[in-house]
This record gives sequence, structure tokens and C-alpha cells, in this order.
Amino acid sequence: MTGTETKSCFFQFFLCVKCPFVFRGIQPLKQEQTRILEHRHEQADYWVMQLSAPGIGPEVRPGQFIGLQAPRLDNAVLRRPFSVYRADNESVSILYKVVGKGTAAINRLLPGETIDIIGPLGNGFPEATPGLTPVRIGGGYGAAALQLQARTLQKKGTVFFGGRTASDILCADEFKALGWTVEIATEDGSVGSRGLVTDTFDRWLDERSDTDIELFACGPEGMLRAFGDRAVDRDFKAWLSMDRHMACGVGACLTCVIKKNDPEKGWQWARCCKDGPVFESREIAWDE
Amino acid sequence: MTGTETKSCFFQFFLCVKCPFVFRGIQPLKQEQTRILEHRHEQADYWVMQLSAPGIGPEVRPGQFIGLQAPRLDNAVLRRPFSVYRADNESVSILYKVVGKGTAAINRLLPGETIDIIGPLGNGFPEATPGLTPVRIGGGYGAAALQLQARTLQKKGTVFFGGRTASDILCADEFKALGWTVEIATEDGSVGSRGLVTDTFDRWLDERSDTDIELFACGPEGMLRAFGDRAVDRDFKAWLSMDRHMACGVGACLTCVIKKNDPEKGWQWARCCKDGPVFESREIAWDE
Amino acid sequence: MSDIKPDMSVNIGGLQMKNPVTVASGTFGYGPEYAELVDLNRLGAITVKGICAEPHTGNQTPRTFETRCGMLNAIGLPGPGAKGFIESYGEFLAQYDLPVIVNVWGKRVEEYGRVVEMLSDEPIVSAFEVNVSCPNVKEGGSLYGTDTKSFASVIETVRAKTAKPLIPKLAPNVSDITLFAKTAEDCGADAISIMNSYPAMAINIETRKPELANRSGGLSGPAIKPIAIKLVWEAARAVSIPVIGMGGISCAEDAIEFIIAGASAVAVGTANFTDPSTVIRVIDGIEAYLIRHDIPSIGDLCGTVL
Amino acid sequence: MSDIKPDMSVNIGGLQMKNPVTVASGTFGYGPEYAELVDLNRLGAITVKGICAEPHTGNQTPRTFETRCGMLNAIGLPGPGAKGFIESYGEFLAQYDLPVIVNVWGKRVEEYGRVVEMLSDEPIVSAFEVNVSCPNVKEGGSLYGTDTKSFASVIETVRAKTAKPLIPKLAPNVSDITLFAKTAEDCGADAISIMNSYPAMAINIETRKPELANRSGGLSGPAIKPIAIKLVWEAARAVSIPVIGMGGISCAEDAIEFIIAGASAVAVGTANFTDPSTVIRVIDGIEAYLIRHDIPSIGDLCGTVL
Ligand SMILES: Cc1cc2nc3c(=O)[nH]c(=O)nc-3n(C[C@H](O)[C@H](O)[C@H](O)COP(=O)(O)OP(=O)(O)OC[C@H]3O[C@@H](n4cnc5c(N)ncnc54)[C@H](O)[C@@H]3O)c2cc1C
Ligand SMILES: Cc1cc2nc3c(=O)[nH]c(=O)nc-3n(C[C@H](O)[C@H](O)[C@H](O)COP(=O)(O)OP(=O)(O)OC[C@H]3O[C@@H](n4cnc5c(N)ncnc54)[C@H](O)[C@@H]3O)c2cc1C
Ligand SMILES: Cc1cc2nc3c(=O)[nH]c(=O)nc-3n(C[C@H](O)[C@H](O)[C@H](O)COP(=O)(O)O)c2cc1C
Ligand SMILES: Cc1cc2nc3c(=O)[nH]c(=O)nc-3n(C[C@H](O)[C@H](O)[C@H](O)COP(=O)(O)O)c2cc1C
Ligand code: FES
Ligand code: FES
Repeated sequence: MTGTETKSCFFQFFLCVKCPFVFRGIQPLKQEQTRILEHRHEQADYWVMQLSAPGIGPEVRPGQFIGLQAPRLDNAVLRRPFSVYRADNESVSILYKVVGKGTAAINRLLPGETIDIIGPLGNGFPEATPGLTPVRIGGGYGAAALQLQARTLQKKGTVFFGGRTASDILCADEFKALGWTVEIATEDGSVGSRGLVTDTFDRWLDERSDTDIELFACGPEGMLRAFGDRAVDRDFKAWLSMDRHMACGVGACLTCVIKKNDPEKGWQWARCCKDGPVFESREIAWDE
Repeated sequence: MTGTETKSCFFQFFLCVKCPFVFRGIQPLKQEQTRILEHRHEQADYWVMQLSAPGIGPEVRPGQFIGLQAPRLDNAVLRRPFSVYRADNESVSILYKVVGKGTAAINRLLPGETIDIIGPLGNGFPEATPGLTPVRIGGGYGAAALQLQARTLQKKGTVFFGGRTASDILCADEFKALGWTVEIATEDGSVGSRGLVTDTFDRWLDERSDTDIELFACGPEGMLRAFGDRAVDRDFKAWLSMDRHMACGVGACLTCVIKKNDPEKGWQWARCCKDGPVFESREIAWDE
Repeated sequence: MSDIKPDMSVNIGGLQMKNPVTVASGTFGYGPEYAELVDLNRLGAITVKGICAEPHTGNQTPRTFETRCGMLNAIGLPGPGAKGFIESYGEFLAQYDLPVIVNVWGKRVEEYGRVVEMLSDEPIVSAFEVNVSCPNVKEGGSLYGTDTKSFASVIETVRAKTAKPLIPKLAPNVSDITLFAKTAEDCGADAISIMNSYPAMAINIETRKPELANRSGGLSGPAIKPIAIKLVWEAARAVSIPVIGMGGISCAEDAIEFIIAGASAVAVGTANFTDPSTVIRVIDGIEAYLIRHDIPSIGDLCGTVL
Repeated sequence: MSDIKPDMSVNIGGLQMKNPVTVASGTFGYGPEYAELVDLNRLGAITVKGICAEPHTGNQTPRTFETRCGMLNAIGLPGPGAKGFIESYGEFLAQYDLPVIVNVWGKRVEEYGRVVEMLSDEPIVSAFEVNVSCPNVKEGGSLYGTDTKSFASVIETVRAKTAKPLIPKLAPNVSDITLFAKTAEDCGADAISIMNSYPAMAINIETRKPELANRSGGLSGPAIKPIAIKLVWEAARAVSIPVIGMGGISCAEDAIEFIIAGASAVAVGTANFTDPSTVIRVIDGIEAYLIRHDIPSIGDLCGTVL
């Protein structure tokens, strides 16, 4: 949804009905057989995989994701969602962490092998508001979507990374290369300051004279919520990319629903895959 | 069973009870994690795979088989049975044809990858009877078990291969190298004489002055049965290695049963995996 | 092999379909969701997500969980209600050459009647699939599907409300599916569909919590196909109304197996998630099979198991 | 994490097992078959292939067929009969420190009584698992498992013939498993086991013949695990006798899931074919889990689902 409203509806179900491309502009969803162009180790459990995708690559907006079918994993029925980490006219890349059977199967693939993907999925981040200072908050693989978005911006800003330890901090060098200020906090102090990234951010914010900032965040839910709270308290906008278990990725199955505030009913469901995954902090009805 | 009888029993179930190794001598069944040492194309859909197997390799008798778990085939619950094609102190090899999902999965494996096998399974061929002329009949991958057996013999004989076309004829050169006479018949005449291998064999037999032969055969059931009939008619012994769908491979599940003649009941079941896979033609109660 | 195109069309109790393939309710949304990936005009019909008279919120999350060769779902039938459905999707669906099977449910017998009544005159609605077998709503659902009396009362009630094709969707968790198939036929159903997802559960052994917020859910996907084939085989022989078969279809071969077992049409469910092109591959694959085997019409294959 | 070894022993209605793991009937023969690959002394118990009073030949072949994440079987309960079993395997089994659960069946109620009577005094027999749920024999089997009256008459009959632990094995294809669990308890059963393979079918689309000679068979393996977990969970809460859980267990995590759902013991079936070392890995894995989670005894884990 991310900002645009047509008319209020049950579950936002029919937003895309009259014109299925209303939120996508001219970019329709595609299913594409891709070839692995590169598959390299990034750090710790993180890997980068580049896929040939001349159909999907040029259409991707930052914050969108793809649904990837793990080949050779013959007992899996669901695709795995991954944010787009890089996209160009010929390819898309993902930055992924090996956490379970699907990502382990993907990890065994070699360049030249084929992967079936659908995308681009979701609405991605909204356009950055001119005049506001860009702030980015990332945890773990959340850095992937953020840096793709940062690449599209003229304006430089500050990015805050948080994690348990050094290996959870990704893409810091890329942000530096783009000219951004990078602030890092790890719980064990193995890189950056020791402690929570919220503390680093609070100190930074306290030192500023204004709150003319706009925040885009992607990371674990606890982190997103903490920054969402700050956005409300300190009166700035925070666009949060939410992570939900997904089955279809296209809005059909109603697996990935998330509670959105609703003036009449208290809350109503929105589909993280189709209506999100990015929501403004005020839209989200956090669980008690 | 192959020749040895202890006492008549229901299903031959308790043959191995008092001493589980009675038919195996000192060679117990083993489960072994093997590494692929070599994986090469033989011809058409046939491949040879050599596995490191210092536990099983030295124990194998010709005509025995292994139960191979197709790695990466995460939706399969059953092992696949393959005759041992070569065995030495360090390894076993199989000669296999890609026919379905299991063999296709095996086919994708590379040297260095691991495979879990159990073996040696079944009783294999009995000792060749001294004084009798060895005759071997093979079709398709049946050649694998036969040539391993031929390697253990001093005496040379004649091997007959039959198949639809040239690519179904395997191991002919190996038999020649062992000093055997090789007779080939293919239905399309692409190699050897055109026609059925039974015809070639009948002509050969008619030319002989005696029937002091002993026949070992491994191939499609139709072929085995045709030679089994000849063995009865012409009064020689034919040891037939029977192919049945298998689940456990060790005699536990009663999937692979085959009808054996029984003087009292007409027929009784025997387990192809445990009591076979080799049966003397007279033991088999062929279906109508 | 013949040169003439085989006749793929089927008539499911009055519902005319250009080919025997639809999608399973709840796995394909209401139409727009997959419209960019799948040419809706190719489908024999679309079966939309379960609708009841009023809007419904469904269960809490997590709502699905992947299992080996299958998945659990306990979505809990959220939906916009009968009015909301027509308002939101009526115009969209009318653009296509596509019969619409509306899957309906209710918490009480009268609610089944109400939703069918509300939708029966809508031109966009081609047929009703009556879900008496949802494992994921406490009310009604599962009872109506496993007790022949309650089942009959639901079917009689909806039958009185519409002349459009009526297709009860049977519950799989019964000892004798033929009792329900016959009851459906006796109560005037035009066809039956088999099977809904099977009541099932998964528990996370680290948290000791069920993997679904609803605790249990329904198992679907390739894992259950052999169960579905058996149920379709038994039911199809017991009644003379057509059967729509589903449960684990992920390729044309699976669909053909259902048809040989006795299904007149089939539905692709979970496989839409695995691969959205499945339903098109199934349609093309069935046609190719008919051509390869020189079978002039799909009806000639139905129920031909030996 | 604790240093003391957890207590793995369980008592299943009078049957004392050193750990909660047995094998599923029909997947492990009578003992000798896997004895070269699996150290039988490690098992909590062995459950042997179904035995009836007289020798039985079973079904024609093909008898099994692999499906996605599972298999179908229609072996048809061939076996040496009660006398043949003792003659052939009694001495062999007596060599081990291994309780023997004998799975019994009959074509009629009296036959159930007869096989139990014939075996009850045999010292080698530790307990009876009563198979009222075999999907692959026309007679009795499936009826006894899906009709509470017939079920009760079987259990009462065998109960009268033995004082040894009696464990009815429930059929999964019922709408309400708790009815059968309670009936078992009421008829004096000491425990119940859940589940048998699920009635299912596969058809070869080229020959149009069923893949099994018996046409239909029973589905087992990882595919059905979520169904079994749900049944065990429901049954265990309905009765106070212990439940032996099975259905698709292929690793320690699967077994632990059953135990958390309410099973007091578990059985490994189809996975013996996939990997004969499964049952040992399951035993070791459960113990490791108890140690890792500081759980002093396996009983403390049973039924702890939140
Ligand atoms: C919109 C979106 C974007 C994502 N982008 C990325 C990315 O750029 N890089 C990346 O590494 N990961 C990303 N993820 C998470 C990724 O999808 C999961 O890590 C992956 O699906 C796990 O698959 P698996 O089979 O390896 O894990 P499983 O074996 O299925 O499960 C292992 C663990 O992962 C968790 N998990 C499973 N599915 C999901 C899911 N859909 N979302 C979150 N956690 C899950 C499970 O709860 C479990 O704890 C994204 C998820 C979403 C919803
Ligand atoms: C004792 C014995 C020894 C064997 N030795 C060899 C050998 O040396 N080389 C070789 O290539 N093959 C051998 N086979 C056959 C081999 O086991 C099968 O080809 C293999 O299991 C097929 O697996 P799949 O998953 O590729 O086929 P599937 O996808 O399971 O089936 C494909 C086709 O193969 C048939 N098939 C499946 N399982 C078996 C089986 N157990 N036996 C026969 N046909 C089957 C099916 O009916 C089907 O037509 C042997 C079989 C037995 C019983
Ligand atoms: C996510 C999901 C949602 C479902 N929702 C419904 C529903 O609303 N109404 C219904 O009758 N069946 C519903 N079903 C069941 C399917 O229509 C189908 O009967 C079942 O999934 C078996 O088919 P499959 O194995 O091809 O998925 C749902 C299934 C899934 C997986
Ligand atoms: C080949 C085979 C034979 C079986 N024979 C029997 C039997 O004789 N008696 C019985 O009660 N169950 C029998 N079963 C059912 C199993 O004991 C078990 O209940 C079922 O397979 C589910 O467990 P699993 O998924 O771990 O295999 C058999 C199962 C298989 C696969
Ligand atoms: S994952 Fe299906 S609706 Fe979002
Ligand atoms: S395959 Fe199990 S007994 Fe032969």
C-alpha cells in the first residue's frame, strides 16, 4: 500500500482489481527460468547469487523481492522469498543466509545451473521524499534491499547497522562507497560500538537540531518495531520492510497477513507479500 | 536358496534364523558411507559408477547386489538395488541404466560426493559346477553380474547377449578379453545376428554333441523364462537371476516375492532379495 | 497418433468447461492475484477462495507451514463476504472467458443457504462448490463433512436456493466416502469435488508450540495424492454425477491419474505456489496425452482404470 | 545442560522398554532380517510382522510402490501363522535383551481370539499389538478399525484371552479417533498405537492399471507424518492409557514431535527401508535432546505441547 489510498476495502483485496498494474505501473509479474551467473561467499553464512533475468531484472524497484524455487529440493512445495540485492537489465542478485533446508539446497547450486523465479513481487519502498535526510536501518540480510534503494538516490545519508556480532553486519562498505555515513553497533562489540543499534541511533538523533529525516528499515521485527516506535514519538516517517512467512508471494493464499490499523475496526489484515512488504510504521497494528 | 536346503518351511523364512550367516559364510551385511571414485559414461543410457567401499567390497560374491540410497532425491523413501559389477578390497562398482527418477538423481552425482549403500545383498550365483561347460546369457544391465562371475572362473565358455539394439549389448569386450566366446543377437540386427538370442542359442546347442552345460542368466524376465524352459526341455541347469521390485532388500518387507514350486502346496513364496535373486529354473513357478 | 485435436471440453453437472482443469479454492485467490502470470482465459474454470455471507477475518498467524512433499494451512476462511466479493471481483472476472466456481461456506446451515441465495442471481457466478470440509474453522465445517445427516441438511438447504450447478466438496477424513457421495447425489447435487486438505498438525520441537496458530490445519500437496486417488476412485464408482478430483496434482501425469481413476475434471491447488505455470502445463499435458494415445475426447479417458 | 544420563525407559501399559523406540510392524520382519545391520539389543522393543492363527499367503505382486515422500503397500499379511512364528523365530528372538510385541490379526473376531490364545503363554511374547486396521485384506481388517462396535468386540475377545499388555492399533481413516481410543480403553486395552498406513492408491497412466496387484494399499512414510501427529495428539488427550505413535518417523526430531504431541513411545516404519540406521539414530537423538534440554526423563517430555 505504502501511502497511496484508493478506497477503503476489506483486506485491501480489490486494490488492484480494475487495473491489475495500478501499483506496479508498467511492470507485470513474470516467471523466468534463470541461470546462475555467479555464486560467491560473502561472509559467515551469507552468500551472493547472481541470476540471469532479462525479463525481471529491468523491472525491479528497490524493496521488491523474488520467489525462488529451490531446485533439487524435491520435497519442498513452497518457493522462498528473497529481497533483490542488485538488479540490472540482464540479471538480479540476492544476498542470502543459509538457515534451513531451502537455503541449504540453494547453496549447493553451481554457476550454470537453472533456477525458476517469479518477480518482481511486492511494492518495494516508496520514493524518497525530497528535502528529508535519508536514514537507513539494517539488520542481517535486510541490508540487501536497503543498499539497492540507496543506489537510486542522489542524496547521501546515514545508515545504521545493528546485529549480534560482526558477521551480521553486511553491505557497510557498499554504503561507504556510495558516500554514506555508516554507524555500526553490535551486541558483542566485535565491530562498531558495543550495544544496541537503537542506542546509537538515539544518540545520533539527540545530537541533531531537527527531525527532518525519513527512515527506511529492513531487519528483524524487534528492530523494526523499536524504530517504528521512535518514528511515532519523534514525529518522522519510518518505512518498515516486514518479514512474514509466505506461501504464494502474490496475494492469493492469505498466509502472510499482518495487522494494519483501521479507524473503524481497530485493525484489518493486509498481505505482506502484495500490499507490502513495506509499511509506514503508523500503519502497523503491532501485537500486544 | 540356490541349491542348499535345510528343512522345508513356510516362505523359507527361518532359514537364516539359528545362524544368521548360514548362507553368507562369514560375510555379514554392512551399511557403508561410500565416496564416488569414478563416474563414467559407458554407452547410450548406461553409466558406470565406482564407490569406495572397503567394508563391503571384499565380501561381495558374484550375483549379489547393493541397496543404494539416491542422495539429493529428498522425496524418495526406497533404496535402489543394483548388481555389483566390479568389486575389490577397496571398492564396488555398478553398471546402471538411467530409467527413472532414482537413476536420474544418481546420474547427477559427481566424484567425491557420498552415497550410502547396504550390501552385499542376496545369495548371488552358486559355485560353478566343475566339468560343465559354462554358458552365460545376458540382456541389458544383466551383463554386469555375469561378467563379475566370469572373472572368478578358470574355465572359459560362451556368453550369449541379446537385446533390441546395439546399445543394449554390454560387456561383450570384457568377456572377449577374458577369453570367452561371445555370441550376440539384436532384434534390429545393429550388432551380431538379427533376431532373438534364443534362436542363436538354439542353433549353438543343436550343433553340440552333448548338453553338459551349466547356464547362468541375468536379464529381462521374458529372456530368463525362455532359457529356463530350454533348461527343462534339454536337461541342463539354468541359474536365473530374477529382477523384482524391492523395498527393503534384506527380506523384511515381503515385497519382492516370487513363486517357487512346492511339492505339497503347488507353490510358495520366496523372497527374491534374500532367498534369491538367483534361482534354478526348476524352482520357479512361472505365472500362467 | 491422430492429427485432429481431441475434444477437451467437459460438462460438470451443467457447468460447461472448455477443458477439465480448474484451480483449487484458496490457492488462487479471486482471480487478479495470478492474472499476470497465468492466462486466465486458458483455464477450464476458476474456483475462488471460500466465501461466506458476511466478511470474515480468519485465523491468526502463522497460517501455513511446509511439510515433506506437502504443506499445512489453517487460513481460517477469511474473505470479503458475498457482497464484498461481487463488488471487488465481479467486474474483473467478467473480463474473461472463464466460468467462475464460487466456493461457499457457513458457520450454520442457514448461513450456507444465505450465501448461496445472495450470489445465485449474480451473472458472474457459474457454479457453487459447497465447502463442508474445512478443517480449520471450529464451527460447522468439519462436522457437516463427517456426519451424513448434517451434510444432507446443508446440501438440501443450498439446493433450495439455486438452480446453478451445485458441487459439494467432500471431507477426506471419513471411513466410507461413498456414503457422502451418495448422500450428495440424493440431495440433488450436480457433481462432487474431492478432496479438501486432510486434518493434520506439526509441532516445533524447540518451542513445543504447534507450527500453526490454529494448532492444527489441513495437509495438501503431493504427499496426499495417493489418498485422493483412492477416494476419487471409490466415489466415482458409487455415483453417476461427475467428480472433480484434486489433492497433490503437480503435473499433467497426476491429473491424468485422477481422470483415469474416475474424475471428470481436476483442480490444481498447492502446486500453484510451487510453480504458477502448473495449471497451464497440466492442460497442455492432458491434451498431448490424448493425442499420443489417440483418444478422441477427454470423456473417453474418465474412469478407465483396469 | 546436565551431566547425568536421562532416564529413557518407559512402561507401556505393563510393557517395560529401556527406551521409547520400537519398529513398526511389517517393516522389520521378525528379527533376523536386519540383525546384521542393527544391534537389536539397542531397541526398546521389536514389533514383528502381523501374525494370524494359521499361515497366510498374502497378496499377489506388485506389493509396494513408491510415492512422493511415501510408499504404498499391499503386502496382505502373509505370515507363518502362530505356530510357525514361534518355531521359526522363537529361539532367535530369545537370544536378545528385547521385548517382543507381536502384531496379530484375524479374518473374523474368533480368529483374533485364537491367535492371541495360541501365543499368550509363549515366554518370548511380551505384548500384543492388535491390528484392526490393515487396509489390505478384504476380510475384517478395515471394518474392525472403523466401526466402534466391531472394534469393541475384537478387543473384548482378545482381552479375555491374555493378561499380557494389549495394544490395539487404530485405523487412521476415521472422522473421530477419540471414539476408538476411548473404546479401546473401555474394553481393557493397556495402550493404543497410532497409526496404520492410510488407504490409498496409485494408477499407472500408461497401462491404466493400479500400481499394486491389490489395487489399493496403505500409504506410509514422511508424507503422512502431519496426519499421524494430529491423531496422536487428539487420542492422547482423550484417554489415560499410553499411546505408541508412528507414521513417517525418519529422524529423532520426528520422534520427539510425536512424544511432545502425546506419544509415550514411537515406532520407526518405512524409514527402516530408507536407512536401516534410522532406529538407532532416533534413540540416540532423543537422548541427546533430553540432555540438551535438561529433561531428566523421557516421561517429562510426553504430551508437553503448548
Ligand atoms: C519479503 C522477504 C524478503 C526476504 N529477503 C531475504 C533476503 O534477502 N535474504 C535472506 O537470506 N533471506 C530473506 N528472507 C528470508 C528467507 O525467505 C528465509 O530465510 C528462507 O525462506 C528460509 O528458507 P529455508 O528453507 O532455508 O528455511 P526453513 O527450513 O523453511 O526454515 C528455517 C528457518 O527459517 C525460518 N523461515 C522459513 N521461511 C521463512 C520466511 N518466509 N521468512 C522468514 N523466515 C522464514 C523458519 O521459521 C526457520 O526458523 C526474506 C523473507 C521475506 C518474507
Ligand atoms: C536384484 C536387482 C539387481 C539390479 N541390478 C541392476 C543393475 O546392475 N543395473 C541397473 O541399471 N539396474 C539394475 N536393477 C534395476 C534397478 O534397480 C532399477 O532400474 C532402479 O531401481 C530404477 O530406479 P528409478 O528410480 O530410476 O526408476 P523409477 O522411477 O522407480 O521407475 C522407472 C522404471 O523402472 C522400473 N523399476 C523401478 N524399480 C525397479 C526395480 N527394483 N527393479 C526393476 N525395475 C524397477 C519401474 O517399474 C519403471 O518402469 C536391478 C534390480 C534388482 C531387483
Ligand atoms: C492455502 C490453502 C487455502 C485453502 N482454502 C480453501 C478454501 O477456502 N475452501 C476450500 O474448500 N478449500 C480450500 N483449500 C483446499 C484446497 O482447495 C484443496 O482442496 C486442497 O489443498 C487439496 O489440493 P492440493 O493438494 O492440490 O492443494 C485450501 C488449501 C490451501 C493449501
Ligand atoms: C511394507 C509394510 C508392511 C506393513 N505391515 C504391517 C503389518 O503386518 N501389521 C500392521 O499392523 N502394520 C503394518 N504396516 C504398517 C506400519 O506398521 C506402520 O503403521 C505404517 O507404515 C506407518 O508408519 P511409517 O510411516 O513409519 O511406515 C506395514 C507397513 C509397511 C510399509
Ligand atoms: S504469501 Fe500468499 S498472500 Fe502473501
Ligand atoms: S525387498 Fe523386502 S523382502 Fe525383498
